[in-house]
Amino acid sequence: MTVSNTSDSEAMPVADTAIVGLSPSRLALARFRRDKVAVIAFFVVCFFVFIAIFAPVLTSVFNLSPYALDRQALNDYGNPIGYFGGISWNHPLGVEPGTGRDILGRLMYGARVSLLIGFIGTIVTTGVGLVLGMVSGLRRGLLDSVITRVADLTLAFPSLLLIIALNRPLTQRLESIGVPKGNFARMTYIILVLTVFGWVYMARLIRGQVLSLREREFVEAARSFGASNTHIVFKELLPNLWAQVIVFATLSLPGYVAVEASLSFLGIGLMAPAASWGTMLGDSVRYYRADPTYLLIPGVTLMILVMAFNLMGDGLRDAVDPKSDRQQL
Amino acid sequence: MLIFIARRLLFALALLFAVSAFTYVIFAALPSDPAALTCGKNCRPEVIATNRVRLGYDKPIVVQYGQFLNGIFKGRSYGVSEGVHCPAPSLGYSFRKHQCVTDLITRSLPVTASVALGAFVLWMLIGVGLGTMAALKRGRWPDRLATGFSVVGISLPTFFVGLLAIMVFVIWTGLLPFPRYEGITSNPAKWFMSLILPWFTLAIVSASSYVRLTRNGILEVMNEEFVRLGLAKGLRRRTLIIKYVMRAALLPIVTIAGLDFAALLGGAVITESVFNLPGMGKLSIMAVNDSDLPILVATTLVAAVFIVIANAFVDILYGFLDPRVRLN
Amino acid sequence: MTNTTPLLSVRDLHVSFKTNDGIVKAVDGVSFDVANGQTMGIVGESGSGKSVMVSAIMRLNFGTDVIVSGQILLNGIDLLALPESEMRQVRGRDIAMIFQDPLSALNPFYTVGYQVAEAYLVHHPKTSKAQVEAIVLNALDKVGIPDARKRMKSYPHEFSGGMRQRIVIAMALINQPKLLIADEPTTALDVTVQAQILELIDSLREENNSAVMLITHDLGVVAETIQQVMVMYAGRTAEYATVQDLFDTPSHPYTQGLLRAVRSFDQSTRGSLVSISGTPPSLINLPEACAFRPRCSQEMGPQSACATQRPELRTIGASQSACHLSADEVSRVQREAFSK
Amino acid sequence: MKSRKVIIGALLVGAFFVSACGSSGSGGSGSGESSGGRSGTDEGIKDGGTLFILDHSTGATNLDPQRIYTGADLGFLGSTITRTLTSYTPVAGKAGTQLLADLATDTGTPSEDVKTWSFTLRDGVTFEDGAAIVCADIRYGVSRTFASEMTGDEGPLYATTMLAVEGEYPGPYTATADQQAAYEKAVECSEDGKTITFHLKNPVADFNYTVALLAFAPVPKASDTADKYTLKPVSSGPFMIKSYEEGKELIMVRNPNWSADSDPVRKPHVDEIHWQFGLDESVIDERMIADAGDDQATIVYGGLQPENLQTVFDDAKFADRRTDGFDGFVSYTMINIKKVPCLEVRQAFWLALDREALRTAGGGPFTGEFADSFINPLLATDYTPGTVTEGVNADGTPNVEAAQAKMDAAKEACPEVHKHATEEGLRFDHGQSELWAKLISIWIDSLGAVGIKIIDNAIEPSKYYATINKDPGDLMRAGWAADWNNASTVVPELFTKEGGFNYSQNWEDPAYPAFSDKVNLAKAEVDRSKQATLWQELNQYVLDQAWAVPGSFTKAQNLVGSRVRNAYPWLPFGWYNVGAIGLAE
Repeated sequence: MTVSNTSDSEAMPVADTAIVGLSPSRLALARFRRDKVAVIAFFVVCFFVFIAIFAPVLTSVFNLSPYALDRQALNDYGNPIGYFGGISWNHPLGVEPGTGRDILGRLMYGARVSLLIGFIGTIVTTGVGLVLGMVSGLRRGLLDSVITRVADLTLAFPSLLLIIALNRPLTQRLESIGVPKGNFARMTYIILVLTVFGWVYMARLIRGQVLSLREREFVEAARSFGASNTHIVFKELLPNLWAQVIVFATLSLPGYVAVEASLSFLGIGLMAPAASWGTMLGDSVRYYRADPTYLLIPGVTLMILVMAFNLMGDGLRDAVDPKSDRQQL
Repeated sequence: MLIFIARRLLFALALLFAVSAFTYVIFAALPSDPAALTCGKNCRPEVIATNRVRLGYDKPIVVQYGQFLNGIFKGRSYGVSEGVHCPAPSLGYSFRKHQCVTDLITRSLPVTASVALGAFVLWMLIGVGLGTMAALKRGRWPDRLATGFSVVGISLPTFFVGLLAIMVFVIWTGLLPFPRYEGITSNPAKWFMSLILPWFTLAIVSASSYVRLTRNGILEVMNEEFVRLGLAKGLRRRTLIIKYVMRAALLPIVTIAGLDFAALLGGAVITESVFNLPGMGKLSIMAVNDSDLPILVATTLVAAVFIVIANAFVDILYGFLDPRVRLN
Repeated sequence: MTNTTPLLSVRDLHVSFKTNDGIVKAVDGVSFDVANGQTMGIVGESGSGKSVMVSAIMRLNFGTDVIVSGQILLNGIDLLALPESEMRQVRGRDIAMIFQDPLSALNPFYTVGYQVAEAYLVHHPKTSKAQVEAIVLNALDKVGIPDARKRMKSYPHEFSGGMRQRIVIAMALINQPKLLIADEPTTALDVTVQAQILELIDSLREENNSAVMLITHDLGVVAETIQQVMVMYAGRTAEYATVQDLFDTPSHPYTQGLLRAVRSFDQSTRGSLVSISGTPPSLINLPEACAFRPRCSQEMGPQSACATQRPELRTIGASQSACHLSADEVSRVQREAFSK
Repeated sequence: MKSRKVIIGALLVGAFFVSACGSSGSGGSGSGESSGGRSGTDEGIKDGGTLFILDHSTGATNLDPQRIYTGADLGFLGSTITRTLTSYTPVAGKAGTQLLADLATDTGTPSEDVKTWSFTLRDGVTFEDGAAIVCADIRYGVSRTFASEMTGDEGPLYATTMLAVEGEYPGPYTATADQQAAYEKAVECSEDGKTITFHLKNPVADFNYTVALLAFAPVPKASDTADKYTLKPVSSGPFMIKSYEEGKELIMVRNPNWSADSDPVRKPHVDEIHWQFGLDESVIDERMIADAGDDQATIVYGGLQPENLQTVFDDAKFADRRTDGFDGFVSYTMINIKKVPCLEVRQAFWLALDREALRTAGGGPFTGEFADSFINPLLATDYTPGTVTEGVNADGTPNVEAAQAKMDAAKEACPEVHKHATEEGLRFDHGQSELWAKLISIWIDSLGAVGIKIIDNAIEPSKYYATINKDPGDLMRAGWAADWNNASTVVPELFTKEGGFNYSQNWEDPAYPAFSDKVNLAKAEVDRSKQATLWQELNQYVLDQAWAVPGSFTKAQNLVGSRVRNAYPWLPFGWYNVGAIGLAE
């Protein structure tokens, strides 16, 4: 039986005492650093963030414009000349069939879209979920039951279906109330629906935490000293929640990146000429026989980024919450 | 227990009502003018006006919703002249598809159910199997393999897996025929062949998270004091794993799986798109492209019904399976 | 040491875990004996290796990352050398165990009657249903479960903590084991219930003539029922003595610290709890030195034996102690400690 | 030639048209026409077997004759289940555009003033249930096109514009007795039910071509299920519908009540036709290229994907199975004259647009040849090469210098329009599609080179017309094909105010009245060759005014299974004569 020792209540404290004296965040950091996979994943994420931020610079330095047509790279049928989708010195990852636009350049610009949606979506969703979860947990009573019921209702809807179905009318509605037309409105829509369907999970997590924390001595104590709610939230609760919030956010971010790609694949994400990985994948589907490289490159890139986020999130979770499985013996 | 069930069902019913009203209102309120959407290049105001009346969009939303509900229970006629009648339960009529929405759904549902059922069986086998193996061999190569699979699987978007599968198994190697859905009644062998790829595609992606769930669940239960006590009693390892660990670890997993399965019944949108399966998801996508509101309302509603029912079912099931819930 | 032939004899037991940080020596060369009918106490702070050690005796912690060496002789048979199938026969029949938290020790999915019966059936597989029921009833009666016939069909969550611990005890004693290991059996219980449970254990011990190993971090709780005590610190034996000697003339500074904590708790009002300063050491890469040195009340120079050598267990006064202090120094310290 | 139209500014009708004629271009290297080799002949043909049709779309656009309006459907359903008074000759080449009597005994008898046309029905023509087809069935069928809720987005409107019905007629479902009587006065049936007479508002010299449209097909009133009729229309042809499941399959079997003696047009060979829907386009191509099993007896509704053209046309082994030819469409860009009332800007647009890049993005020369007219060369009588704006490159590449010169001139001549084009930008309406997502950047780039700003307005296909009818932009993409062998179904339809598909608002142009008068003259001209000359002059007039800019004469490519025979491109419809296809051993 391997069950064994891990259950032993004394095994863990022992491991912990090794780095005793460090603050919880330093402690977590130290643990994170030891996790090789997570560190590599972290650097991969940094790499993508770097590329996304400096895409305009990088593409112009290396002459990889994502928009410039290159008729020379195409044959009379509009297919890329050369092997593997026209991989060449000028186009390190080949060109888009039909237009000859550079795929590497488009990937770089696409990283901006993916990461932007990922980050903003995560921040907004986490923020909304955090606030509603705290309100729900602290206030209880009517407000709590309203929030809980709305959460139930939200979860009863088939989210992907609704996201797809409401895409056009809601995007138009957004445009009509003054959100800049085009891709800005589309991105706003995606973030909006991701929030509408995503806040519940965060809110439930936080509500549960708050409910248990509020019974704990330090909160009780603070309350008995007459501490205000604000004080309790910022001084007593948040410091005890941040770790879980960050882990949750990191683990939900890759989900948003993948959702953006899936929506674009279904024709609901961004529209060209803006390059997004999802639109590239959606376009490449038609060429999956004639030019499989064109499908594989954005697909694999997307996979690497999502995987890096997941692994980084796992590492982070293990670091802040060593009781999770990987740290156990 | 009876009270518990009754309360749960009542709640489900209320939720269903809220969901249906909400769905209806969202769709009825949002687009600028559903009647204008029915209009082709010969669009004239009279045509739009006629169509508005035909579709019933000239009435207040509450009335429309009332008619909709009425249609579900009593059937309903659509159109002004020579209207068409859809018997109960009528979920509407699609003037784009020229069919009662209920018929469209009863035709799509078996397809989706076929996809969902096979994928479900596969993903439970793969997910729970690998997850259990990983937990039992924690830290050794089977564990690494399973966790590796799960990380990769979770990171792969469904559509990419599907496209890769077609590329590899159909186009490059020719191991499988071109996917084309065949009803199970008309040709079981073809039905099976046509669904292998969709099943695996869905299963791989879902199984990945079940590997984690199962592995973590089992490890957590293994650390429970009662498992140690069982061991200390002198129970066999196998007895212990099956009777103590699996029973406790799989209960929450089975219930999550029930919810996931129900959600899938509402339409495996992406998988059905990639493999061109005429199921609920594909129906919805087509309806989106056609701005076919009656279908969208109905598919959303049907999907929501599955989720709500599954939720209630799972809760009640939990009541039977977990003695701790019974008292509440 | 006692003169009777020991029931259990542990010799130079080592238990270590492999972790990401290095090897944790949770139990580091512990030896002791338990005689038939005797109650032995093992005392120490959290993290001192008590629980790991008793788990090792039951071989409950034989995972891949655990290294166990030494000897655990039960009636002269080395448990560590037994194949798993035979070890399984030992568990629950020869050695039984009571856990710290009765709330989580019972399987929530089965009735208590079923679980108690299971403990019996594992080792008596061919017993008839009616017989088992009678035995279970009897066992539950004995531990003081009222209305046992009806209550055996209830689930664990329907019982209070104390009742649950009684059920665990019933389970442990149903096969009349020669050795009962009680791992902090009262920690999770109300103070009022604690004494009852300890009394129950003791009376059942007498009835079965079993030996009991009582693990606790609280010296005060056990004073009445225990004959022999082993104090553990950082996986090693700090002091080994009879209860009387330990209380009267503690020879290890750590034991003295513990005792001071107990007494001050008894006497003083709330809030002025005296404890030993500092925290238990990391068990990773422990130096070849006295593990207690950083917290020791005695100033020991960096050149002293304390800083360079691991203290061996030796007789000091009435007890055995692992301390570099000489007997004289010990008695001086004893006087200082208890004259205040 | 021809028939049919569809319009799509590369949109609306889905993948086939998008890929086959989505871009523009002219001249260029072009590809040799390919008529299908052996598959176009009847070599080794044997009666019997099942013909398969693979289709990407999830169902038939329409099966209701009164609602059918695309060439392929008209030809396909006309050759299989729906007979009309007149039909086209079932042969390859130009002879295929010859009119034949079908349900009627001859190709019709006009009155002196060609305002009245009579047709007498053949003996022995029946529906699938054996009931004889009588005048009332045709009259009822035609009346259905008046029901606007039925034809709102679909069928051709010639019946409603040409027939001399007094007062409003809302179609058979809601008409009052008086309205119905008025209609039945315009469409008259003889006592014996054998002769049908159409009374027209204006003279129509070739009305007998009009009735070849399926909108003039018979429908038995008793079987009419209104909106649902499109799911199972009653057959009058050699095949009938056995089952239809959208998203899956439509199965046609032979109609036992059809007799070959009564039908001089149709010569069926196969027993069944299985039309399979919802297949992935790439998969369809893949199967056709592989040519295994049933796929040898298969044709494709749609055409080859551009990315597979190279495979098929670079390899001689496909010579007997592939076709490449013009599909009768002309693609063009309509310019909103109300918003761009400045000839120089319009010409600059023409000069600057990189049609070569657009064509490449759409699949290269196979997508078509750069057009110099709105009248397709297949309309041989009416087509003559047009004179395009000076400086427009024949190879489709932009002439930036000339365009810039025009823009400079525009700055002088019409500064406001110049400002509108360069500062506010021209809003370009087109259907949303993956291909257009690519093409639009070519527009933006090439027009941006001369300072014309393009505002991309991708409209979701289902709302396309609702949107542009309400709020037309500055530019719009479309494609058009004649409804029959007369440019009267092109020039007036596209460029007169009354036309069915005029989005240029050119009646705002001072140059319009002269044009309009001449169109009326041409319409009334009974002498066909004089009429042709007038159409040519009018076409040139439009080119000179640059009300619209022609894109290309589009082409389509197809690949059929190796056992397929008689799959010749049928000129009037731009697809095969499906009902006549047979299979070789």
